[in-house]
Amino acid sequence: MASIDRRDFLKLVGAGGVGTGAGFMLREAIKHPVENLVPYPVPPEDFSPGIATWYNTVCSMCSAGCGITVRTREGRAKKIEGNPSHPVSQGRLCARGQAGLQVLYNPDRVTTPLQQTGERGSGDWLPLTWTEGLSQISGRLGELRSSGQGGAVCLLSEGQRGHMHGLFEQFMANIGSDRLVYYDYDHPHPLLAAMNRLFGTSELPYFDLGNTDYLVSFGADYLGSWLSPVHHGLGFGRSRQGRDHHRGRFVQIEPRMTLSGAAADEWIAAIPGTEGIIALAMANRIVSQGGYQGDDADAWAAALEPYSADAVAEQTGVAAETIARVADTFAGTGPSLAIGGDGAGRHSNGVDALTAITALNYLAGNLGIEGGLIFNPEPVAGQGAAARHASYRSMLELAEDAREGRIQVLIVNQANPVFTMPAAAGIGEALARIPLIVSLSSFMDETTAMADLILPSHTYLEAWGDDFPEPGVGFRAGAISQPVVSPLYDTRDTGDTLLAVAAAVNPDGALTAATTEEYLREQWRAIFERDAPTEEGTAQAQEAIAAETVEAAAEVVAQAAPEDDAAADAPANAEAAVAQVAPAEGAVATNPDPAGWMPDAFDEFWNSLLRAGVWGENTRAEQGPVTVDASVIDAIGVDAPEFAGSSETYPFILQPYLSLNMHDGSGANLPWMQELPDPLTSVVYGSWLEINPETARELGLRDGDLVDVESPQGTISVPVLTFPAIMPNVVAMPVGQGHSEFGRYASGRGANPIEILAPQVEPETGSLAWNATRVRLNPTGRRANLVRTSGLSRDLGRGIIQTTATGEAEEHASTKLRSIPITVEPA
Amino acid sequence: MSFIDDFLASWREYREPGYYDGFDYHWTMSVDLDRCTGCGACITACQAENNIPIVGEDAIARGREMQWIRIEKYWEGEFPDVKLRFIPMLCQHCDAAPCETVCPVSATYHNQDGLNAQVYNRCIGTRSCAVYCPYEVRYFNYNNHHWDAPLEQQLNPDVSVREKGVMEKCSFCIQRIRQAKDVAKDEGRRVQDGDVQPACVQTCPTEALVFGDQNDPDSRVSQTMNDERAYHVLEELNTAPSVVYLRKVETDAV
Amino acid sequence: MPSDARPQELTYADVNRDVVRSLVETGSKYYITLACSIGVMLTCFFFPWFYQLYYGIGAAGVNHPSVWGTYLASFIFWIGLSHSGTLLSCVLHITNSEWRKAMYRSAEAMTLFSLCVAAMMVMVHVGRPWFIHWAVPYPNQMEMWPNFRSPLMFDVMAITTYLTGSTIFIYMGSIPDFAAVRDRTTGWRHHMYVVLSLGWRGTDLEWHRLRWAYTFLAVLIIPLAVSVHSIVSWDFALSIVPALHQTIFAPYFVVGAIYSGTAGIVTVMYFLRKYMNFEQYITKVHFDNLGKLLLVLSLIWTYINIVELFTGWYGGTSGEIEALRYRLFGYYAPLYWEMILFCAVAPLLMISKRFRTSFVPMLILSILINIGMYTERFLIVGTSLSRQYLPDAWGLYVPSLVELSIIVGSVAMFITLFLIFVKIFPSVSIYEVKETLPEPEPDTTTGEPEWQPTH
Amino acid sequence: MATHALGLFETPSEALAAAGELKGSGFGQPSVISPIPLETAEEVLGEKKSVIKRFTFFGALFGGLGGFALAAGTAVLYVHPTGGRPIITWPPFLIITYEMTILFGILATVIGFLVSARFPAFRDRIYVPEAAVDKFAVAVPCEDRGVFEKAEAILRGAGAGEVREVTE
Repeated sequence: MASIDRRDFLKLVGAGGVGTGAGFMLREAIKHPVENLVPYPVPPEDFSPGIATWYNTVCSMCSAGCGITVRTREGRAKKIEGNPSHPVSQGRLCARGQAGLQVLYNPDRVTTPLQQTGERGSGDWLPLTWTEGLSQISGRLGELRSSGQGGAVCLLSEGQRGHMHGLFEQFMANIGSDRLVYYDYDHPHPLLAAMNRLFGTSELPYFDLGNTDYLVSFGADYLGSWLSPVHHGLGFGRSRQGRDHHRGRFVQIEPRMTLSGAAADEWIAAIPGTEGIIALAMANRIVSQGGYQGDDADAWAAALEPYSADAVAEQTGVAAETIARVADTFAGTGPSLAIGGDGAGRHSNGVDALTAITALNYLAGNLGIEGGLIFNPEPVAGQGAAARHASYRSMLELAEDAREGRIQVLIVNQANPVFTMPAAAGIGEALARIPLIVSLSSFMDETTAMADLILPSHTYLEAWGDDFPEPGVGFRAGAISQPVVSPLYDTRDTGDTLLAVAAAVNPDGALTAATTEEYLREQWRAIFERDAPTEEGTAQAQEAIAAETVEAAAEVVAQAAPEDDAAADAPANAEAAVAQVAPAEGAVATNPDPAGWMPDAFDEFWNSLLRAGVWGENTRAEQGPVTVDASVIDAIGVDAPEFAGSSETYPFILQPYLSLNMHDGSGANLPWMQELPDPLTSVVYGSWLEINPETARELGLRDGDLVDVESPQGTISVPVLTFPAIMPNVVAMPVGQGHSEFGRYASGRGANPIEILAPQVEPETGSLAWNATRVRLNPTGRRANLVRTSGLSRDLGRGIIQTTATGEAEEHASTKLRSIPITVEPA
Repeated sequence: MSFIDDFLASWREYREPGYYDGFDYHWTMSVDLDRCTGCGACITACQAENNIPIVGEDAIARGREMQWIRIEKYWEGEFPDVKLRFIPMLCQHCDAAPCETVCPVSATYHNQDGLNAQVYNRCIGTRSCAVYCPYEVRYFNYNNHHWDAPLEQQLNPDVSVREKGVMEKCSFCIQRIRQAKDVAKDEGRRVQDGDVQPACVQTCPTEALVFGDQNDPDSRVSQTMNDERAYHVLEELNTAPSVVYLRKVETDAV
Repeated sequence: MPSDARPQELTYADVNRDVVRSLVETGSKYYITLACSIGVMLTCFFFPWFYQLYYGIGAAGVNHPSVWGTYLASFIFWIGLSHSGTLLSCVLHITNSEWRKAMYRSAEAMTLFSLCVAAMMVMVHVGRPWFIHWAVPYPNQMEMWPNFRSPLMFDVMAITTYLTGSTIFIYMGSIPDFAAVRDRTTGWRHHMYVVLSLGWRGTDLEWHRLRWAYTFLAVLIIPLAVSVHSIVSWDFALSIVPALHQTIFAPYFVVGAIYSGTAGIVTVMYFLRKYMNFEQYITKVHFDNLGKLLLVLSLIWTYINIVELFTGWYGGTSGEIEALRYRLFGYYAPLYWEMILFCAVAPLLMISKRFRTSFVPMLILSILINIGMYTERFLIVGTSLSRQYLPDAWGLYVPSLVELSIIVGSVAMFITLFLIFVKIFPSVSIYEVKETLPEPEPDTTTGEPEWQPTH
Repeated sequence: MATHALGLFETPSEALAAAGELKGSGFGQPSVISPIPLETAEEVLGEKKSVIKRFTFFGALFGGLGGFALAAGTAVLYVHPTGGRPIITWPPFLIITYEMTILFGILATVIGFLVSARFPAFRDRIYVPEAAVDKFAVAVPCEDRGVFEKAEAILRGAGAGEVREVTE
């Protein structure tokens, strides 16, 4: 054994120390975070570990009302799929629907009732118990009601449908107020007005894209954000390639290419606001060429006389030949379909334009036929909801009432007008005058941030509800929305909150249900009893009812997709869907004493309804011959659009469009939506201003240059992005970003174009003409971080996306896909 | 000399270039470009199903997006005669995959279902597979990813969460395939057409994506492969992809 | 003493004295330099690397299309630098070049240490270096073996072999010198050299065996060295990335490697000569010859570059053209033209003998060449990967601070290793230098040895 | 314990001449200890045969076969189809084979060198440190004193500056 002296010892200790230190650092550098595996000593009753449970419910990420199926594992929601039995979604879902899970599991939810202790907007929140919170609001409402000022209570909510609308109405009746206001930025007021004017109906029609042969869309981004994108997508796919040797063709007329424009076979750039004029020119062509042979053809010809293709060519920016060609094809192809959407409807001439566009369907004989425009029957529940939808003008009235002190209490439910209304409306300042603002929202959005009291609601995956989709699918259909997980936080079902408040304020009122679930059951019992077979109680009858529900769902699917391959399998699909949700049965059968339980027929119906998630009536609306009133025909015409701001000072027309990801901004707090590249620009996490490349070159702007977009009403800063498919005098910007509140993912990101919109309204409906603001661009000389996921979006002749022309199948037969033998003789 | 015979027999077997004729299943996807609208539902569906992390704005700005399926877009022409075409790009599960041969540790290989499998635990992060992949559909974990609580409660327990230094890519939702195979095995049958769909296929609103077994001549995907519009992206590279694209139909005058 | 011819007064004993002096006499300058280089190595290499281990490869600038970055460029660079040493030494040994003898030891050391640094770069490059051993074929509990079809596995095998071969080659050539040094030293050094010299005496039998073994090794190592850089090139060329998938890549890399390695030798020679007092050993002859070699190599390298451009352009596929366009005129175009200037244009100066025999200009040129060659490697990695088949997936790769720091740190690591080497290995071969001296004349004896025999 | 006569010479030619003379005078095999390899030693002391080349050859052969066996064997042991290649893929495996050939060739050469030159040898052997500098020593085994003197005479006659008696 060698002797070690002190020096050696110290050296060794030093070396060892350094080595250990380095090793420790290395170890620290590469180690995994510790995670604990939590066993289930007492397994919960309502699920089996390792087995997925599926619950059917309804998506509420937008107003389309898709049926969804949520996969849960160990009591947690894992994945959302479309409900295959639901007629709207038919097993499909859009990106926003998929991201619903991040609404549920959003880190920025309001987790408990809160009271504002500082000034409004100061963000000093004091957590409360529900008892305290409810007693605060009930106390105030009780005071108002007893003093006969119940009418000073306003409930401002996102749009409600079905029996939830009924609940809201009854709640307001209980309080003694008529101020129930629904506010959605994109509520289709102009389209409803146009439908009403032409056909006297107050329902949105069903556009049967799946069976149409020729679709002309005037600014309707039917695949992106317009009405029911998933269902339109289904129709689009089936029309395109779902039918044997029979491919539907799509035309899009709009100033800036939307997702639907990109999908279209032909994209026609038109000057903003002139879509209706183009439609009239098409109508003129159809009538003058004898394409319309109705009794009132002369009236039409007279009304359309000023709108010849040649006359409007310059005004609309669309060549007369193009208009004539599209019109001829439209009239000569059957069934064809003309739809007009937000792009055309959000102008000063919006209702006139949509009337003109919808009238094309009348002239081409597309009403009530497959592949055309089908009228929807009145929904089973929720009548009158449409009347509650506030337009921009009625919101201004509300604001005025608030300023005048006519509103004492404002209850806000998920609506966010502070974000989705122009600054010019002054809504924020008006709301600030209201003495008490109570928010039922799940998130701290801009409007909720102004509240005095927050009574947070469940998200839709924790809550009860039901839905009768609008636009419907041509027949009556509905779906139940049920909780798929137990509530994450100390939040409440909106309905439960309202019921509790109503009970406290007016114990003798008509609202007697204790919970939303109970309320819904009672409402559905009415539907059941209307439809139920007479003899009840026998096992056979129960089975029949259950089977009937399934069958109805199956028929619904079959009907919605009559020509698709999948249609034949639809009943099987529906059955499979029910089979799939079978494990959920344990979760919904809540009878405490199974042995002594004799389910009545309604229980059976209710259970199978929950399982299938969908209910339908296999009936179409009775469709007599449709006539258009002579006065309507006489009055038909579209004025030139009016824009706020002069074209000299403000050379560009701003087109704020609903973002596919964020919609009207309600999706901005979902990280998946922030991270989903915008389809047309590949931008993530931000706002941008689309501008024609040629215009950008003239202005000396490059991608990412920050410009101030100045309208007569204000200025926002946003980076420029050249966009090849936009008219030179138009700039476009997505709505959705620019939140000042709304959680970590949304706040302080991008800019909100709604902010600078001029208060330009469509005169008939009073809805905001959001495409009618002119702006100018002031380069700031600064650059902004424009994050995109794409490189070069030109394929340089590499044939990455190959195309073929219809009717050239023989030519391509030779290049048919070979099963490539693996000829890589080694390496 | 049975030993020599055995030797020669196995030698011949191991010298067989394809080695794929005997796939149990040959999972294949077809993408109808005439139906695809580029809406991106597949991207989010995939992100939800496969625990794909939220990488954040900074990471994407540095080119580190993490989406197993992405929509590539290509403009054609200039205003006003301009077209925008989309193509979903995901792992092509090539039968002659360049990425497989380059991995020094066999972290990626071809499995008996014709899938290009990625074994996360085996990966040492040389990233050469991503270089060799001409479709650029392999994504690397540049760092550990974090889910703000309670977002992690959404994570799919059937799919592992990948750590830093590991390559990942589309698996055709192998966890779903596995489950379908288990069910089929319990029932003593083969997996039938329609039994299994990856998340992207399931959600696609326009039904542009079709998934199935190429070995089954009656499956929908086999039929689409016989469509005259079928082609492979970068066919000239002879990677024998398992993703088939159907040409977009474009008519000039409507 | 700058003169062409070796001074006549240099004797065998002088050689021993000078070399031993270089080993045992250590000035404070040496320690300061060593401390600095160790300091730089720790702060610029290990600290950022540990950070990267903690954070993940994301600490580097690599991204989606360009998943490879400067680490791999550094890897090729160091492998390339390793090429001249042993390879040149072997070739010159076999062709019996006299001028090789004074410089080959340090050239081989360069090989060895740049290989070590290259191996470290692999560790830095991979995402999970704690599992790097999975790339080594050894029986394991997982019953998993590496994939021998992978070009990266070729790398593992080739570099292991090359490292082993180079180590053995430099060691075997040093055995007689260890023996010579053994007799002059005391203390721990003596014990070390006793072991290292294996009991070498210098008998005719031992010399004979050494010569044979050495020659065999040289013969084996030449093709090995060629294969090593060919294989490194195949990491790229066996991919189907446009501008990387090139048949010419293997010779291109080999030539490039020898080129940068030779330039590296010039650099090292300069510093050895200047700071280790080997003026009498490393002379203008060496710089002249190395200069000629460099000139030839630069011409071949330029030629291959032109061929690469031409074939790429002539091929005319969109992928190749775009890759070329990006390299020549894209984001990194300034670097490309810098490379051309440093590696193709500047070396033409060496046509002049006066230039070749001027030490400082040669030093500067040699450093420029290596900067240019590093740029070449960077461009290969950094520009090709960002321009592949799908334009929508194109991107831009910019190295991060961590990467730049690690590049600096790796140079410091090389210097550190080299500084340690010069104090352990006789950095000029004693016996081979003696071979070049005239045989001792009877009247030039040095008399009694000044050392004490140790056994 | 053999005694050796060891003469120190200034020049290699003297030393070689002495060695030649010793060899010619019936002494045992003389060995020349020199600071540099002497090309002409073999001419004087007779040709030497080395076994190193056999080591190299068989080492390389082993490496080559082993290399291929390693690549092919492990591929077969755990079948992992990649890239549509056969399981036993010739060309890449040949590269492995090539590298292993060289690796084992080198290793065997080293072993051959060590064996044939009888290294490592840490016991005391005939050695003069001067021979590592600039002296050339000739050593020849001597059974007894008489033989030593005879050898010494020859050595001195050939020009040895110094003759030592060393034992091994």
